[in-house]
Amino acid sequence: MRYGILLLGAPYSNQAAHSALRFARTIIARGHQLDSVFFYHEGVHNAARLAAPPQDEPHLVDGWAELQREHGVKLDVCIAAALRRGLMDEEQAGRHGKEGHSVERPFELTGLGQLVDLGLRCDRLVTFAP
Amino acid sequence: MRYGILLLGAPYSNQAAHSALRFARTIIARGHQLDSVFFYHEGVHNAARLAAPPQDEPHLVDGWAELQREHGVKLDVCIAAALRRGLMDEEQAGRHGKEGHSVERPFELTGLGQLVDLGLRCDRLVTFAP
Amino acid sequence: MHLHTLNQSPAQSQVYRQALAAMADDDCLLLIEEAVQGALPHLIGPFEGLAGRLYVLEEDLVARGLLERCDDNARVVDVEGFVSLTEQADKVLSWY
Amino acid sequence: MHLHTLNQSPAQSQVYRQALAAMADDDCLLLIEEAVQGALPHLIGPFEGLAGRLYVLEEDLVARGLLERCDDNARVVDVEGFVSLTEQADKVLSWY
Amino acid sequence: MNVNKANEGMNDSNIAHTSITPPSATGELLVILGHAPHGSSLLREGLDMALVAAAFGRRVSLLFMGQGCWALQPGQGEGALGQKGTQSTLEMLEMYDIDNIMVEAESLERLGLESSDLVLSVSVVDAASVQQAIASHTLVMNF
Amino acid sequence: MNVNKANEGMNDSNIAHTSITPPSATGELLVILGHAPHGSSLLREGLDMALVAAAFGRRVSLLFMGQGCWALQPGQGEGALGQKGTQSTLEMLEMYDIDNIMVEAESLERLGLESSDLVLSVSVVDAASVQQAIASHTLVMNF
Repeated sequence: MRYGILLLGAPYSNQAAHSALRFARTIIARGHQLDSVFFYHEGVHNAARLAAPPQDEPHLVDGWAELQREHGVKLDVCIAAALRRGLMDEEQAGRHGKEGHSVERPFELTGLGQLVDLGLRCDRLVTFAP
Repeated sequence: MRYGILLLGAPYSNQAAHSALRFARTIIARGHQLDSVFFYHEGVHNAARLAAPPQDEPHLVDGWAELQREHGVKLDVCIAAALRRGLMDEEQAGRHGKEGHSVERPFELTGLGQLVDLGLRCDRLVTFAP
Repeated sequence: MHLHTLNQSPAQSQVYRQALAAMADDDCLLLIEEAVQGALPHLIGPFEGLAGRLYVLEEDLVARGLLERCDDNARVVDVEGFVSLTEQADKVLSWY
Repeated sequence: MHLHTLNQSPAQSQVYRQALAAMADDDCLLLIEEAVQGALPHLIGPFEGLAGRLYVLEEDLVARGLLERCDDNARVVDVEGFVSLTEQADKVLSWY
Repeated sequence: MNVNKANEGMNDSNIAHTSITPPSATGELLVILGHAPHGSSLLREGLDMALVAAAFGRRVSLLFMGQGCWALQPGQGEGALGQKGTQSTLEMLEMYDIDNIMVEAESLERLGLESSDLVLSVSVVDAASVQQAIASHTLVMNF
Repeated sequence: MNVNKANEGMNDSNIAHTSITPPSATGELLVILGHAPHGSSLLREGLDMALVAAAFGRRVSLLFMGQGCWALQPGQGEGALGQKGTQSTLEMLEMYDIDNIMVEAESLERLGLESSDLVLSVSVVDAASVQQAIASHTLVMNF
């Protein structure tokens, strides 16, 4: 089956991101395809490239990136939700006249249309929230 | 009177940051001294220097910076809570071997001891939470 | 006197129970954010014992279109009144 | 069959009411995160009508030290079982 | 909410994909709004999602439940410091042809809201109708 | 939690300040823990705060209420993906001389927890004692 995940919770503040990553890995382990994880609402904080959790805690940002690298899972971040929360890539930083960036590949800033598309294209869309 | 504010809520996800900034401005307008705002838990996201909310919405990060500039309010961010959530200044980025930074002055990364100190030093400590 | 703030609706969250348990006889409760719902006649039930010590934040009522619907037993204060309450209170506790 | 997940404790949040209202007669409810509290004998009340359709996530029970205290009427599934439930369900709704 | 802004990052392949898929006659997407406006941004972000889906030609229905019902209270304004409310977004629903708008009866009653005094023209529905609505839409999303 | 890590950013002036202030005989800081472990990080961050205060020589008391009582349930482990729980932090309380630990009786009862079956040696207190504890501490913080 084709799955999509919608993540609305920020990492390290509540369990949503942990639950979602655990679920994502299990989907794949059972032979399903995970097309994309869409990060929306507080979930955009999962794309923070400068996250540096203590070494004895799960590194969620790296966990998502690994899903992309090893299983081709797309990591789509809602651009409107991200910008207001301080998450932007180099292109957006340029547009907004800011130096530096807080989001980088494999996370991609994109529009909500991608979420609509994901939900309707996949067999199952599962939401994890705060 | 001397006030301190503890902010535990992330901007744009819930009302806590809006309530806290409104309260902060009112304290000062009434002639009190606001020593410091301490950002902890999700509240550390208020220090995201790349925040770019739409122009018709309040810019909370700038709002905090203005308090510092105009009234000398210290903006202290819990370093442990910040690092795991992707918020670090240049010094921490250097230590963690990362390029770029997501927090800059007037926000300062500091330890929880500052919060203890703030709470005991001030006449009133008021918490705003998600 | 201690001031207790509550920011969750009593129709949604049970955290108001903690606030009530922690309130001494002369403590005040200020409803802010979603908790302003607790000042409506339909939802004021849990706070009925607080006559004269129940406050509700005007700006948060106004934003939600609820100012006119407020129960007479809740005292409406604006954010200046909120600060004034914190001046009078020895401590401020936040329930959320 | 639709699968409904709930992640808030029924001792704290009223959101379970929405989940129950939205559940058709053959729908299933899976308790995850703080909602696993709802599988304890003391707190299972709201879910008593769901015999055979009430599931609870084992890993979240174990993390909280609650696996042994689970009510017999809640069916314990691990995260593989969670995925399996989503395979069987036409849709997955998340209440939070 | 500004649909254009929300779509800034949309790539061309996605626009092409949605434009070749004809909207189905009955609801494709049901957005359930269960959180209060002002207190969190979930409701607004759920509405944004609904508007974007409608802008892409999807047939969208809305269902207000629980705390989400407060979005229908008349006379709302901006929040603290001018924090945007949801009223302006609700006014855009008609323009986007979102006209299947439901609110659950028991939620209204628990909150003390009168169905005759809501900002939108909505269908007050019982739990059975909620279940039917869920069954009759391709995709259901909770906000 | 690692106190050293939490204090990384502490500057010298602050350390000097706390070292010249003698700890008072009775409680200076009351930390109220009202959120469940695992589901959110509030409880853990509240405990971190308490440990840091104790490390700086402050006299700290803890009060578990509402969902916070679940921190006292025996047999807890790590969360999803090895997410850290609070048990290891609780075990450090004694080392930091935090020995005034209270739990509210009605909360325990509502959740079905037995006071005889908790991980820490705690005083089960009624609402009046909660109010006294609040009155008798210089600073009260809710987590």
